[in-house]
Amino acid sequence: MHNVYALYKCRVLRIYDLTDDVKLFLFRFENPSIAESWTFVPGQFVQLSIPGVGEVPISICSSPMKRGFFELCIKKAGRVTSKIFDLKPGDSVGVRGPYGNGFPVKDFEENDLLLIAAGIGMAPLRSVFMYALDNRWKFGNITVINSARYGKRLLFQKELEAMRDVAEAENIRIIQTVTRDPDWPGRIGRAQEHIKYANTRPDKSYVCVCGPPQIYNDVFNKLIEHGYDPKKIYVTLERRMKCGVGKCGHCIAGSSTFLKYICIDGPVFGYYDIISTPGLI
Amino acid sequence: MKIEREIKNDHLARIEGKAGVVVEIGDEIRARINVTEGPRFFEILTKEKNYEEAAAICPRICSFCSIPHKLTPLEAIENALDVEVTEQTKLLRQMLYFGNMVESHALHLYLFAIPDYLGYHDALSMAKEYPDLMKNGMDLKNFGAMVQNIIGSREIHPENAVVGGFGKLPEQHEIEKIKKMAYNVIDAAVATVEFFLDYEYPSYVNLERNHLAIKPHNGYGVYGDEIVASDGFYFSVDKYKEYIEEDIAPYSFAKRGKYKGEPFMVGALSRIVNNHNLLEGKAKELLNSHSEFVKAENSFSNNFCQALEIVYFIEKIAEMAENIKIRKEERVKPDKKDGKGYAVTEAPRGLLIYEVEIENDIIKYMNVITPTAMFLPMMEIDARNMAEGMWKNGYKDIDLIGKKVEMVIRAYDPCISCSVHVIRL
Amino acid sequence: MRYVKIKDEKVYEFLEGLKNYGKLYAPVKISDKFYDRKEIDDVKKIAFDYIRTIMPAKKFFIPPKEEMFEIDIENGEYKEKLEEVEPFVLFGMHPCEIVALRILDGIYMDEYADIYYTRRRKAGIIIGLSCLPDEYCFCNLRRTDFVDIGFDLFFHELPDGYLIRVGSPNGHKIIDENLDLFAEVNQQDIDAFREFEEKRQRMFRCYGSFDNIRYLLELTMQDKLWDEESEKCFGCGNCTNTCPTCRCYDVQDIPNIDGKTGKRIRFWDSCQFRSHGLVAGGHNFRPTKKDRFLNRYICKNSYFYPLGTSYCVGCGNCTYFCPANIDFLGNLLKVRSTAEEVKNA
Amino acid sequence: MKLRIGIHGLTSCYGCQLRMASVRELLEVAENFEIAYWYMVSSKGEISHVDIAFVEGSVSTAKDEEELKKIRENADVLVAVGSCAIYGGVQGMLFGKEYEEIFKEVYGDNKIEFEGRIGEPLKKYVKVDYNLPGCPPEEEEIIYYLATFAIGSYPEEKDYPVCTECRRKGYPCVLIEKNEPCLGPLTVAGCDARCPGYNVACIGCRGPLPHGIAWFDSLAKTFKEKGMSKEYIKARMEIFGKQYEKMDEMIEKVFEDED
Repeated sequence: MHNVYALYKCRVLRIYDLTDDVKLFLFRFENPSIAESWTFVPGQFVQLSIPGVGEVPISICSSPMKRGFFELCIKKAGRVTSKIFDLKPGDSVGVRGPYGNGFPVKDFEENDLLLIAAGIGMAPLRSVFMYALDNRWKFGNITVINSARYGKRLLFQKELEAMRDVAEAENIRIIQTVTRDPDWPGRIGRAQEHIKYANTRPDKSYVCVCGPPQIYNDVFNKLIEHGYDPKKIYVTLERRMKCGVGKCGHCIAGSSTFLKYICIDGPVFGYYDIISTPGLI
Repeated sequence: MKIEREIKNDHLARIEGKAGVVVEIGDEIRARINVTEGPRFFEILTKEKNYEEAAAICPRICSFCSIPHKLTPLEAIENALDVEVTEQTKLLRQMLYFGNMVESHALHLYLFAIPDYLGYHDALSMAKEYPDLMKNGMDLKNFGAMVQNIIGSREIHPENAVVGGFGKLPEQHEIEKIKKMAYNVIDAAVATVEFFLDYEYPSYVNLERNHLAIKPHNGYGVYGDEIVASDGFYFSVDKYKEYIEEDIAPYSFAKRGKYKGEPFMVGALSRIVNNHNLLEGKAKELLNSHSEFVKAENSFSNNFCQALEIVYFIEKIAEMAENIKIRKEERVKPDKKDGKGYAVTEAPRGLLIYEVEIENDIIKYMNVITPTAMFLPMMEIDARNMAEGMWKNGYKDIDLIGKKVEMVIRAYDPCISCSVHVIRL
Repeated sequence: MRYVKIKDEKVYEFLEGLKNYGKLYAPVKISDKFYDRKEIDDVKKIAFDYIRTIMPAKKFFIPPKEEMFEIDIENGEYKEKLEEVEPFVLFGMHPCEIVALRILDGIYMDEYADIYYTRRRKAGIIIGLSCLPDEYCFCNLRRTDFVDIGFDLFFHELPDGYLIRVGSPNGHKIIDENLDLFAEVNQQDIDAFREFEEKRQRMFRCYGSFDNIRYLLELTMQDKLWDEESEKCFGCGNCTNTCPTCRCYDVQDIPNIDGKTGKRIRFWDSCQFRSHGLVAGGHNFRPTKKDRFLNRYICKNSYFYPLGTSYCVGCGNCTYFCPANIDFLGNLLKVRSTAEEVKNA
Repeated sequence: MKLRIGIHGLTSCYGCQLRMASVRELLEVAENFEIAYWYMVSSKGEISHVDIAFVEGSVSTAKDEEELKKIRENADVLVAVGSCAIYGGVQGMLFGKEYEEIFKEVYGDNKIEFEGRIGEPLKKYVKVDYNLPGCPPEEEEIIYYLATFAIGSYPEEKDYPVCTECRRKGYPCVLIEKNEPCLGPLTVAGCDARCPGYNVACIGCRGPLPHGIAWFDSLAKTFKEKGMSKEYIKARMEIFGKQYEKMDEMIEKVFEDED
């Protein structure tokens, strides 16, 4: 019988500094056949273990179209992630997954796509974005709103900035905005304040939102105000899952009529899931 | 006095608690032990507490002798409230106490004292070159710890011993385990005695002194009601204030004991001096064949006596474990709520006295007099004599003198944490 | 269903014989008030009249603490640690506990089956035993007072022995291999069985339907009741630890002092603990004691859809073993569902 | 790479150090660690730069404070070991009283040249990075702390009570069954509920739970319902909890109506 908690050894290929406390890690499964066959849906997560220290759930931030490797964007926030920061190329970690329900990217096809990220929320949305870029012909207009408190905290800021002009020609709009940085030369204000600048058509759009729990209500209100269809709004949530497969109970949220496991019912939820399930955000 | 040389050690290593030593060498030679361990006021901490809680606080006086600091107040409280515990409780408590003796002596000898004899800074480095010797020490220590774990719930701050008996009695198979282990470690105990046969005591510290010890209820035990002195005098524990008095030195948070106005000694040596005829078995044989190592006038003899006691207590534990058949019995609950009680026992370092007054289950007065406080002035005299003897005999190496002075202090096995709790004025 | 009868004088022989099928565990008295399931040496020590054990039967399948992996830190590897699982028999399982195990099965043996749980589950023989409720029991409201499946054998008390329902191939095997211990069920036994069941039904503290409690609970989450009740709570987790369906666990890597090896362990956790709702970076989804307190009410009263039953099986353990005397059923009744308390029960 | 560690005792019973000295692994597997100073065990070394300093005891003299500050300055990581270091220990019970009065009661009009004070936890004087609770700490936890440091990580501190371990062990509850004043519900876990396992009510020796989740008020209320007096409850809870923020206040609240 297979042990669902068994880990596969992955090697760190490269490490990039994204901000002062976020790094991007490029991994490859050591076993070549797993490396080639392993795939996922944007929005899914893996459980990453540092031997002797512990395990954490991390959402995948690369495109599933790129076979053989995957990227994780990790913020230094606790015991395990601190230790992940000490990793060097060539080091190995344990990985299992992917887990959870990703974004319904098949449903997104032939629609516009609006991605709204705050802070570390850009990590899972980048996977959706990269997937859409890899399948550009399947999607309509695309807007990415990337926000953070400070310019230096914007995830993938350089990557997004570099493609901005070319992207605009492809009907892809990149909006990067900060809330508390007087030195920032670009846009100022919270993510939702920039929804009006998106190139996406509210009646033909799917929206993905990810950020700290406190931003959601404001973003939802603004989206609905602009005419976006609540049925087509998705978010991806975070919990400290210990198992990833609906056993450990750490990600249970909700009320007595709508009890949800973030790990197996999510981490991607629709707008109506959120408003009928107290405690989800 | 003009001080020519000074030996100063602010923080003596390898003792329990914090103390320093200063030796001043001039026209005369002076020594003093600075007890810098902070005062903890246990007599006040236990006041206005229910006796059960008070008995749980007392062991925290000292980890090395937490069993004595549990069992002695228990006895004082039981005496105050006229609680007569069962024979089984008495036996198990003795076993528990003996287990502490073995562990405490083993720790003191192997971790603190023996590195001096072999010229090491610590047991860790000594262990590398004397692994067998160190193994003996650890085996003995572990045996003592095991007895305390089984009967007392743990080796430091045992919570299982309570007023009237025990929370939970040990299982018979655990007693069997103690017995088996006792026979396994007896050779290590004998080897410890033999270790000291290679060493002579420095004669500089020879000095006639009084030794105080308990007059045990039975055998070479730790429980009793009377205290005997090597001058032939004896008195009952409730008269302790008449014969043991204390003064305070400005350099010490510990008070300092005097017997009939003179410094005196307590501890393993004092017990052997006063009660040697009560020893039995291998310990008695070893004493008889090496009686020259028991020198009442030389405190270094204390280490040999500790080793001898380890042998005795292990044999005694084995014997008790052999005979005891655990039967289920409940704790004895006191009928009384008020009373005054005393208890004296022999802690590893010597006499330990507790006095309590209880009103309506609440401790109104508690007094603790610890062995280290009793022998502190004597230890100071010996330390001074050591320095003087060496200096006058031409040793000018201050470091060496310092080391020897430390050795004198360690020979006593002082327990500084204990020492800062003494007779209240 | 197959029914057989065992007479009182054969019961101990049967129990002794159960040891042939694995280690026998059954309820025994462990203190003045409490019972727990222990390995049985002397079958005469089994407590047939126990109502609840301090540790629920989940301990046999998800131990309070277990090692999952050995870790080779130097080489970055986790080696699966699977201890030998020997067959065992749990005698004396009440209906609520059997349902609880089925709920755990649904969680632990779904598409991501937990190997540690599954192996133990397969090694365990479950023998039920009928019971009479005390004032803490409300399995009738949860409709877990009678079980059709989830056991190998089920013993129903009769005046002179037990009526046994056979619930699985393993159950049949045990009966067949000990046929001389059993008798046919006769009319008198059927009457006695019916009488017992009627008597049992009359003894419950409450009657009525509890199915709507989850809606009512949601609608009254802002009530002052929850402030008052959570104020009493110690947050000690006794309710979840003694709950037969609470199965939250935590996982920890424990390195050895050599820094080269270690182990990954898991152990019972509780939503009543502060760290349960904590995420990296310090945000807590249940920051207050009240949040955590309510979470349990919500979780227990929600439905486990595969079985169509709430996660709470009405065993009353959380109330009985609450050191702060918080009455779980009492609080639910205050929410005023259509269940009614019999005042003079 | 060897970790340099220092072990130090301020005013205490030396039990935490004794417990550490009894950890066979620490003495035997010394290759991971280099002990820079440990007065209780070695006459070599003095307070110097270390990766991790373990400090037991409470600050009860001016000298304690001076030493502690020196240790802190020289240590990358400082671990408070045991109840004295974390909450002031049993001597911390005198918190709030006048040192001079207490001194006088025990020492009379005598003067001592060292400055003493009421025992206080380390955190009142220096930054403490981690707490290793216990009176004394358990061997398993000492090893766990050392081992996590050895692999370049740090320990996860427990934030659940002794009660939980008691249930995990399957011991009968002395609070429910015998109405004994067990402090298990508010005492930080780690001892595997040793005392309840011996039918002895927990006295709270490991100290109250961290992060403000030691509910003295709720427990006091339950004790009160069992017929215990305010004085008694307070006296018991303060043995190891006196310097827990708001302990007195929480107990007072429960008895407010009566006063």
